[in-house]
Amino acid sequence: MAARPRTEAAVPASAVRAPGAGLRPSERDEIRRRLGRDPTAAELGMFDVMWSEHCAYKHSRAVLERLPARGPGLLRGPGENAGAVSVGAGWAAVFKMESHNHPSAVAPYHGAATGVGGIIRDILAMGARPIALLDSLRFGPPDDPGVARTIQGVVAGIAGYGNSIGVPTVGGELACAPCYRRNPLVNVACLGLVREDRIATARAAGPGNAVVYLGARTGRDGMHGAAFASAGLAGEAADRSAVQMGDPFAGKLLIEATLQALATGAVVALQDLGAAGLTCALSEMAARGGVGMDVDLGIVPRREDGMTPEEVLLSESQERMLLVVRAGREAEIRRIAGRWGLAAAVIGAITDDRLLVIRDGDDVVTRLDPRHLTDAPSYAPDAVEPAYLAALRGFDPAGLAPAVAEDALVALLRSPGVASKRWVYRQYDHMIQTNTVVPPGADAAVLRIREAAPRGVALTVDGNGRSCYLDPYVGGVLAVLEAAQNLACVGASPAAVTDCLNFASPERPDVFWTFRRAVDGIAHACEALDVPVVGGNVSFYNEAGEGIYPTPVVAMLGRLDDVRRHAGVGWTREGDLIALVGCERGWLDGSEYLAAVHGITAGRLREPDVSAVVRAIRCVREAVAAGVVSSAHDCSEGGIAVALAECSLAGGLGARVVLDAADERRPDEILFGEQVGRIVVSLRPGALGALGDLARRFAVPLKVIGSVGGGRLVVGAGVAPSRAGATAPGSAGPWLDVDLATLAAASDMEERPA
Amino acid sequence: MPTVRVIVTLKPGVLDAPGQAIHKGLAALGHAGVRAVRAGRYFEIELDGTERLDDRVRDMCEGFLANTLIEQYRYDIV
Amino acid sequence: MPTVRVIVTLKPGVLDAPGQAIHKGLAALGHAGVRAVRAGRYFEIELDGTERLDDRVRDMCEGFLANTLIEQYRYDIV
Amino acid sequence: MNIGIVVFPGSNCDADTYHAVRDVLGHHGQYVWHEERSLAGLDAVILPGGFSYGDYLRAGAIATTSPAVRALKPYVAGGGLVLGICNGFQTLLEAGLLPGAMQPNLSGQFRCEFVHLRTERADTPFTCGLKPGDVLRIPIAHAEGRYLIGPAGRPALAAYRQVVFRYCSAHGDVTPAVNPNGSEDAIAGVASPSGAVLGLMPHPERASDELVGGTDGARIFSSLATWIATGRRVSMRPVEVH
Ligand SMILES: Nc1ncnc2c1ncn2[C@@H]1O[C@H](COP(=O)(O)OP(=O)(O)O)[C@@H](O)[C@H]1O
Ligand SMILES: [Mg+2]
Repeated sequence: MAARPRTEAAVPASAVRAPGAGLRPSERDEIRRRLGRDPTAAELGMFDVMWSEHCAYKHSRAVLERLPARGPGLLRGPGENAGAVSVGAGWAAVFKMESHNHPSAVAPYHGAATGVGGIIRDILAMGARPIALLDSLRFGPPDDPGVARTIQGVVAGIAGYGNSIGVPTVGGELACAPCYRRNPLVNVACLGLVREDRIATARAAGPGNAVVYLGARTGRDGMHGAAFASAGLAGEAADRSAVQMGDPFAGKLLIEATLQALATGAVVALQDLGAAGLTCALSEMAARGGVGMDVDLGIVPRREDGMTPEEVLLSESQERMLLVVRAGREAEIRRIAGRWGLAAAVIGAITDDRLLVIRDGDDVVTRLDPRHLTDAPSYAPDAVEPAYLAALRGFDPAGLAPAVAEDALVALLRSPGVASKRWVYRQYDHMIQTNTVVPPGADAAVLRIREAAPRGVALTVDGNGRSCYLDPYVGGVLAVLEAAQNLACVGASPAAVTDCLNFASPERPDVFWTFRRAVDGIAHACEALDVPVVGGNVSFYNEAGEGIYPTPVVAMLGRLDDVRRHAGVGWTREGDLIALVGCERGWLDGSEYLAAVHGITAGRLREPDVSAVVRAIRCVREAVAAGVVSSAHDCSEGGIAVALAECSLAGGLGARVVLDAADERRPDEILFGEQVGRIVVSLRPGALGALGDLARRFAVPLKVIGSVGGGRLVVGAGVAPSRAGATAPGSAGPWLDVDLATLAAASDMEERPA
Repeated sequence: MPTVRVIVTLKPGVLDAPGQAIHKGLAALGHAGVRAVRAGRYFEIELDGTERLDDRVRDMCEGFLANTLIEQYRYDIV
Repeated sequence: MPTVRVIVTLKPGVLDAPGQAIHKGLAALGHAGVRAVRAGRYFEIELDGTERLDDRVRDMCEGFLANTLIEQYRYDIV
Repeated sequence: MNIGIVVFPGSNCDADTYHAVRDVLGHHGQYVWHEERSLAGLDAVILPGGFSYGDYLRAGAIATTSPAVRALKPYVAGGGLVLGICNGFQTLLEAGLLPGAMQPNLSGQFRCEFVHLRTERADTPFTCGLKPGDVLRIPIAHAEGRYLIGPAGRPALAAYRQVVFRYCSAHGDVTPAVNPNGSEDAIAGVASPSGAVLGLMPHPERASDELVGGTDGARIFSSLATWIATGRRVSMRPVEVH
């Protein structure tokens, strides 16, 4: 069967164990049945990795079927190395996200760096030039020195690889919670660009064609080799096997060499050598194409002497690709490799017998139907609602003493998930390739597509583990809607989703229940938005320490018909009106306010009215694209108060805002309550009519809540202000009256330890 | 006041991309006869006190200066 | 087959920012009693032949491995 | 007009520079592979940003071993103009074509952000369209941009007016707070005494388009174009000022 989102196992298969140690007895029986004989040790090792959760997503496959893989402009869905959608003028965007959690836990710099390298090559395998990266990160509390080092290492690793290969990192997210202390999450998404008629495939074809190895040489990376013979504890050895060293220099050369090789027209198919190395690429490419292959491992370029055939087959050395090249044109590929200083070798040929024959010189290592390796068994684990949920849902914030609003706002702005991420993205080259129209710092990044001018794309990545912990279904819905909402704020409409599903062990029924519910939520919201899920990745067994929150992360790609028509977060002009588009109320349950100010993670999440949120999203996108509004920013963590503070900080302008205090709601709920579908916009007073028309057209609530100006953010309760601007806050005095410098100091993490 | 000199290098078998690049650079400069180059990091640490020196240095190396999954270290005290 | 071990450090007087950062990192981890840290680079070079060894190594260092405007080097041959 | 952009393995701003020179400014640019031994016929040579050869020794160090960089000295001696941007600047320092050395940023981190530059010298081929004191807003993107010259080199640098750009505030004030990497004397760009060779850490090619990054960087490329088009020559005997 075709390749699917690849799962990352907490402990990758490695030769530390006896070959086949990861296989269940029933799986060993199945292998014997399929082969009609006992597998050799080498074959057991191959089945072990190919049938690992790592490669075979055996616990998730059935659930992932629920994700919609249809939508306007879809060119390639799941099944190839990455999905592709049209961005117009004959150009395709290729999009994929992957996790590198466990490697980043044990070697933050190299783990994160190779995470970038790995996802880049999935995009490259589609024939696309990588044009943007996004990173979604989760860590423990940063005041722990060990965590701080991990954070620094991961960010430096992403920077070290991404900056060097010249692909801009244009956005991401970062949040901290104790459950990630020993199990950080490092998810990286990549976007590539390719002409629609040049999208490459990983289906091997054409008996007689050459199987060509291209890239860095093969060493004993990602496995327990003789070099590591002094391995101590099993745990350490397993960790060691997860550390692969990346070489961004070779990665950059590989990008250029591969794209040049594709441009010759001599390449029939290609795939990156990632998890399970040659074993995976050979068997998947052969199985996909329904052909056989005959290869000789003896020819594979090596970095070390004395590697066994098994080691060559399973090595996860970085910066390598496998190409199927038209017979007779191998020399062209060799020449290109030579020019870029990379190794290239014809290691075999395509055959017409549907058999994968792997030799080591004169010895046959294996001869089997590659589909035996790629069609792993699939499981439907038990799913039981976790017991903790009932207790958490019973929590009622009504009993809580409200905090002083100003202190709470400052505390929220200081919380690592809400604080400005400038300290992160200033370490990333986010401008290289000179297409970044809206750099990181806004709700989504915007890139121009020169080749399809004036079109552009927008990118965002969103996930909220705390929400998913409290209600995985709602959390899944929220991740997708928030992503779409972020795109709308910059003027883009959703085009494609890729996801990374980070969970603990699927073999635990309560965990598996959360996985299923989260996928349901993502599927539902994607259907409501009519956006396809073009690929993704599952990372199970994230349970070092206490076990992480269920953490699905969604990356979304948007289209802009005219990239010049975008908006940013910040207020742009004194005297502009401030309006709230969409639903008016938020709730404290499960909010950042509860977590950051009161230290509580509990409550019952309200299921959003998905169709109402989708209408609000479409309304705002229209308003931005039509130039009706000057800025747009959604209310996410920290509610409307934090959103207003961010608009003020980004624009360097204050605001006076009056919020409706009807229904005797608590001020902290009005200020800090959260719900998706609430977007703050600013506009010239004269544009209010046009915005009102749009709101009516999409049947979306619209309310003017204040005006831009001054050097302070003043928020009070009262009746709605007149058209001319905000009325003075209510008689009791404003809830908030803060100068921008105070807000900036709180939000700026620069001067604090990471 | 003792000074510790620590050298951290990659374990054998771990890809040493800097070493390879430097090797090529030396060759391009005309330095024939270079068989191999390995790159590493060096630290000179001045310490107070002379107690438990080895323990302290090992702690620094294993907990901070080297990632012992992929790197090895050695030191001498002068 | 001789192996040359080269250590390159900043000249005295050139601010060693990486060394200072490591010093701070060690302190944050609770390593009291560290007076100073200097950071440098280390190279292990396997050479063919034993002729003019010192000349060859000095050439490599001055022309390539060290930037002698700000760095100094020392080596030993084993 | 024929402007060569040298491509090293690991260059990654070559295409951006090419784009700025050709598409945005309308001048002819061509890529020059690092194995090229002669630069004859080029009106100017640009060493673009990136991580040549992985920057594995010191930034720009390994690039000095390439034929194209070795060809620079005779090229400059023959009146050629050379602009090194970021990694290109680092390479010019390592090759000894400009004085000084680079160290890692004081922050120890890569920095990608807009900075302001004060023009200190407007009589070079690259700044002839500017006035002394002009402030440009151009991004930096580097991990090793802390320029050092040291007491031995400082007098000559001053005597030959080799500092072309300094990091400054939006208003042109040179203060430690706006020095992004700890460079000595806030130096962001240095020229050879004649002005024929300029190295600078910020990326003018990233500020050559209104939609992306503004157009302050384009003023450097258009200065160069004007210089070449009007047939100006650098004086090979620069005047020492005291
Ligand atoms: N790890 C990161 N890497 C790069 N950019 C980041 C990272 N984390 C956050 N950002 C950027 O900071 C800005 C704010 O992020 P976030 O608060 O998550 O936005 P939102 O709430 O709109 O999703 C965004 O532009 C985002 O791309
Ligand atoms: Mg947002």
